Amino acid sequence: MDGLLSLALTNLGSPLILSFVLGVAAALGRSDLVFPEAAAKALSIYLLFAIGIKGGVSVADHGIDLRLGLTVLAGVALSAALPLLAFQLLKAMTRLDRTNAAAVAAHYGSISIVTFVAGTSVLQTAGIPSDGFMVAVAAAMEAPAILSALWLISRGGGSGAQVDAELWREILLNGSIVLLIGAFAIGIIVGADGLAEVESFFVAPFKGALCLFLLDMGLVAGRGLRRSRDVLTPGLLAFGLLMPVVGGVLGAMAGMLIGLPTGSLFLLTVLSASASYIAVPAAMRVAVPDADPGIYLTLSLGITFPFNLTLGLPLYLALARMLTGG
Amino acid sequence: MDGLLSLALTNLGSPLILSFVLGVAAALGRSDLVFPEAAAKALSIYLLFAIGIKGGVSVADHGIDLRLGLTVLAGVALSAALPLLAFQLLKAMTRLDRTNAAAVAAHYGSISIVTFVAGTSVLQTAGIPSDGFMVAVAAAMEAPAILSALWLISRGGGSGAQVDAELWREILLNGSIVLLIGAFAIGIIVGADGLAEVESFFVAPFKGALCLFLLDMGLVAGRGLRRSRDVLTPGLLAFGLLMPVVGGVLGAMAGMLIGLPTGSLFLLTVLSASASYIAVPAAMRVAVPDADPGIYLTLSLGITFPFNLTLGLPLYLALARMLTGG
Amino acid sequence: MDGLLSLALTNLGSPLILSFVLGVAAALGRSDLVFPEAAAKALSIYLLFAIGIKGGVSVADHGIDLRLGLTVLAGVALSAALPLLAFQLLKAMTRLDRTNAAAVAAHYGSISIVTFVAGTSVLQTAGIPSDGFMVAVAAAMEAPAILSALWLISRGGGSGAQVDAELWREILLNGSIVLLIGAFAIGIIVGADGLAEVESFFVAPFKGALCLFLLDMGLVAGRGLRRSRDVLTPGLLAFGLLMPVVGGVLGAMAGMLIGLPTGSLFLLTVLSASASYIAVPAAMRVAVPDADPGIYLTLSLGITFPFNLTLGLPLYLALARMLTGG
Amino acid sequence: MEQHDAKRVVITIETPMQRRLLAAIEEAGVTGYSILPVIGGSGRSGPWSAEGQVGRAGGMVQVICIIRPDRLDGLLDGVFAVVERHIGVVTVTDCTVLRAERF
Amino acid sequence: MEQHDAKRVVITIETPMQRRLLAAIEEAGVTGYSILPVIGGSGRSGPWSAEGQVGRAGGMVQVICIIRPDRLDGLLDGVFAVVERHIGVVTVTDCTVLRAERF
Amino acid sequence: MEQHDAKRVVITIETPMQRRLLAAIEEAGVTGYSILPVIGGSGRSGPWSAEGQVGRAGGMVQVICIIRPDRLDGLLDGVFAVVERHIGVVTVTDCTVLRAERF
Ligand SMILES: Nc1ncnc2c1ncn2[C@@H]1O[C@H](COP(=O)(O)O)[C@@H](O)[C@H]1O
Ligand SMILES: Nc1ncnc2c1ncn2[C@@H]1O[C@H](COP(=O)(O)O)[C@@H](O)[C@H]1O
Ligand SMILES: Nc1ncnc2c1ncn2[C@@H]1O[C@H](COP(=O)(O)O)[C@@H](O)[C@H]1O
Ligand code: NA
Ligand code: NA
Ligand code: NA
Repeated sequence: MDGLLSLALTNLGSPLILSFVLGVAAALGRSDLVFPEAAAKALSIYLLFAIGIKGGVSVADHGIDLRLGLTVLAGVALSAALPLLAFQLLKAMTRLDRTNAAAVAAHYGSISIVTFVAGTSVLQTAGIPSDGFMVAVAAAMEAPAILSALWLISRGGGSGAQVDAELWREILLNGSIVLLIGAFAIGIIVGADGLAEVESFFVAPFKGALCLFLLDMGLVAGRGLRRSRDVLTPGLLAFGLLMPVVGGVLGAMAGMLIGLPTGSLFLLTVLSASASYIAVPAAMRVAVPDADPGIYLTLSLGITFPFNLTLGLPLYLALARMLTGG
Repeated sequence: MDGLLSLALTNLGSPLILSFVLGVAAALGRSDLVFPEAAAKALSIYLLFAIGIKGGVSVADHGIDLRLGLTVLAGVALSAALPLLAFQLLKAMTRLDRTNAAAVAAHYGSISIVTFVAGTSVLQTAGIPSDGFMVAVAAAMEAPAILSALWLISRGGGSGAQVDAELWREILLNGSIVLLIGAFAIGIIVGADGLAEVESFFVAPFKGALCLFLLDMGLVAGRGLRRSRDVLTPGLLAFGLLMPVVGGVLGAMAGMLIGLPTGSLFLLTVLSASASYIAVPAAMRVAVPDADPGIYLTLSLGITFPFNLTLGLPLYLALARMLTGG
Repeated sequence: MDGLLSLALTNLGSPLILSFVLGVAAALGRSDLVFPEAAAKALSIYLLFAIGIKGGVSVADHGIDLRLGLTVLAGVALSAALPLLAFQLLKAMTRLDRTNAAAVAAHYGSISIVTFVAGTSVLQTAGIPSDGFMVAVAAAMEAPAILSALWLISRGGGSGAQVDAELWREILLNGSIVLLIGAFAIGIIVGADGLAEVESFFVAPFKGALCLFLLDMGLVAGRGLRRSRDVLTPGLLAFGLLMPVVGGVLGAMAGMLIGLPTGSLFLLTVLSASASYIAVPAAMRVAVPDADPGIYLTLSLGITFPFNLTLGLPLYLALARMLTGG
Repeated sequence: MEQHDAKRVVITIETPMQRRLLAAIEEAGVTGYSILPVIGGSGRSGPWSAEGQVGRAGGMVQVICIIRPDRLDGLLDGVFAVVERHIGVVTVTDCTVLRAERF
Repeated sequence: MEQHDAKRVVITIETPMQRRLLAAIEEAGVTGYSILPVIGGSGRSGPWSAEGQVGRAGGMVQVICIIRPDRLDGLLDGVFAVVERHIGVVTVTDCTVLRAERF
Repeated sequence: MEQHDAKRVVITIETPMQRRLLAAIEEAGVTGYSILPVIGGSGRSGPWSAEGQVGRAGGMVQVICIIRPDRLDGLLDGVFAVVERHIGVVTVTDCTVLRAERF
């Protein structure tokens, strides 16, 4: 327990988390500090490309084994199953109607790539290795949750969700997935030699760039919180803090079953615990326009993301270490 | 005097100043070279964060002493007093009415953070250390000048300035101050170890990034000059070149009184000599809409900023060395 | 021939080319992956500045000789002559009218700076040195082609092109030229010592930044192709693949005449082979509004640029090596 | 300068729906439109700003169609089918244009 | 498609005054508006362009309110109090809207 | 609030022609205009989007002039001379303005 506390403090005292806290504070204090939208998008392209190529190179180095396939399968299963669980929890803990509950649930089955990136950063600081293919697992977990949520809605009858082939294409070929998987493939092809050529752009400055990105995420999360205070009932707040832990524990158990080593088990835990705030909201706006973005964005971006970043990550790492004895 | 000349030449031949000159030349030649607004904002966030965190780490390393408090106080006093002096000079040298004169004066009490950053770069090249807390002094000098100017205007009667609590919050929590102080605090918390993690993003590429930023500043200054040629009377021009020197000398004298070492005394000189072109203009547009931005922006950005960057910096360094024997 | 194949494969397997391919694939698959316009512009400013300053420093190191003047002259001559050749080819191979044929021809006399940058990157990987002044040659080749094209149009009578002094100023002082030549001059002034100060910004991360830029170029080229499929007749397609090779061979021959060493001869080949898609299209929109941008942009950006980047570069390097025995 | 009557239809809509709106516009036989960025706003679903977004889900755009008056009904029918269940504002203004042959 | 009369009020104003303008609009009981970026312009105080700025002092935005005709006077009074001493242009155009219940 | 009749002229034009258009506008004696970015669109020359561009050749901007009605003809003549051979759309709308003395 002592180790957990010191782990949490180390995490809270890292430049990454402090940058995020600065952003939240600036937004809550209504400072006019803003990050240009284009810069935030460019930074996220950089981060996705960097993490993808590094993952691919690591796979090229260590080869592919059965674990990869099993972990991707586990990720897809978690992404599809977690919304059903989240839906039940929401029904029990809040007064959301079916449509809104399903929309929120979709976010918790899917993943937050920034939380994942922060997780790899925590591993790096702690000196724990992880499998490069976890990047592919992250990409695979983005979409299945949406399917589950749409099924939940359609089961309830009513006007239902508007889903067409075009929407599926948009979800499956959304920018983040294409970039992540594309850079991953590039990493596999070019290997360590190719990475060396671009190392001083994609590897060395990575953590600093992540600081600025988290500063912006803090601004966004803080602004979102300020605007949606009214939306947040105690029940929703409790869900936003409980669900990531529940999801994380299930992810960790799946990792145990597959026999993942500490680092990768930690990352699967993080993915399961994290909630989407980019791909899923866009899909929900198109397919379930009646669901209120104020609810699902506030929860995933304003509550769960900060929780995971600050307290969740050390907690999940302690869990992963305990389970694997690592 | 010979040393001064060679110092000036070294400064003028640095990539930083040449980038600025290139920008001015491109703008005066009406090239369509433009720097996207979003990129300029992102660069300035990067520079402020980098300089803030480095200052904080340096304070964490060397501890806090009485000097910090005294220098912040001196900065605040300079920022509040310089506008009064500038106002008298403007009354004597130009035909500006009270409102415009006060608005211009506010800019010269406040500071230009880019000039400050260029100053730290000059120190680094010359191998002279400075106190990390000068970043906090810079932040503390942004706002008091605005108060003095508003007092000058209200004293004159007339329709007066429109100042409310909201404006004060905007001034005190403006993006640059929040970022600078926030990154400074992060630097104090994470210390040298934390900085090491993000060094290859915030430290190593710093000067190169500053080159591009100064290129953009040159474009902006050049374009401003082209547009406002008519505004510039000989009196205004003379003020724009004289006032920074006067302010700088007063800043240097304050530094002597406190007993600052060469590097920090130089930076206090630079801060006193520099004129605002971000925070103060925004405040003036809200509080003193009758003042003509063409006048104060042309002076601070078109005349004083280039003067400080090219000739001022070596001059102030020679002065600081002379005064401290450093 | 075996060497050529392995060269081509090395080139195709580099992170640079794979990033471009990823962009094309994402665009053809209609992913919503987009690069913010501002980020693309900022990246291109970075790349132009970096390549300019490095070229200048290299000239400062090696001194200027007759070769520089001769090569610039050769470049200007090639830029002016290639459109005439391209025009004849277009008349023979396609059904374009005089106006459209001349507009297309202008693009092939002018150059693509990104292809040039990719060429320097190929040289660097291959460990082959080149003259720093090739940057100046690139800048000199941008505009003459426009003159030739306008002459071709005016010779044909009709409503003709609308060219005024203002347009000439715009062409000659366009952002890329000013930046390239300006940074080149800065490099000459600051020399190797000055470059050392900004090396970790402009030199080390260069290739990685180029990856992201080529990713965006891929997105742009792919999107362009998707939109203009109808425009592309077999004749045009053949021209877009043949003309760069013809231009490249002429460039290589000119390089032989001057006695350029392998690296520089290769770069002159690349410049001659490449087609403009920034400066010339803008000039054509103003001066020759009747010409269809769908045709010239599709050809230069959608066909010739990808061809040069993937197959052209290794081909031209093999040619340069063969001709110079390097 | 000769001017001709036309209608200026402005549709403010969420970015995720942009592609579908443009498809509907084209299906209604209208091939001319311009898209302007919207950086913030407020409505029944509260205020938002482009800087407060991470994804594109929350952003909006303004699509402007200049059309011949007789095409108005067809366009509005097509647009309404898309906008109906979504947030979005549609306004129509009378205007005149030069070069009527282009619309 | 049924259309209803409305007013389209467009206010071009300096960015530093944006927050105050929106407060005035809301005080006038109008909760619907959209904000568009302005990247340059010219007026009595001469030409400017977003690229020629370092701070936000010089930029402008365009705030568009679609309102029911009977709300016009209240809105204009509130807007005018903010714009009065500041640079800024206010125009009002007649338009029609779908879904009048939203305004 | 007193309002005065005015004309709202909106010109959508390619970025490379912007400088020339503004010169023509000023030559027609009009010194007030605002420039808005256009991020995409479609017309007789097909669809385009700002993200699909490398250079500025393909982009467009929207120039808005609010003028007194009696200046309309002069402005349109000047604008038309620039737009004539180029792509671009010109619309004119009736509007009212506050502070007529400014136009
Ligand atoms: N009356 C209005 N005038 C202008 N824009 C509006 C208006 N109502 C809504 N909008 C825009 O449409 C968005 C969504 O509106 P709503 O569906 O009412 O939340 C707002 O955020 C505004 O950008
Ligand atoms: N007549 C006008 N039409 C359109 N925009 C205008 C007009 N007059 C002023 N503006 C805009 O308002 C800004 C300030 O105008 P002014 O206060 O006249 O300097 C200008 O830079 C333009 O962006
Ligand atoms: N009817 C229209 N309504 C709005 N914008 C248009 C219209 N026609 C053309 N445009 C804009 O003008 C550009 C060029 O049009 P065009 O010359 O017809 O290809 C288009 O890409 C649109 O941005
Ligand atoms: Na999850
Ligand atoms: Na000062
Ligand atoms: Na060429």
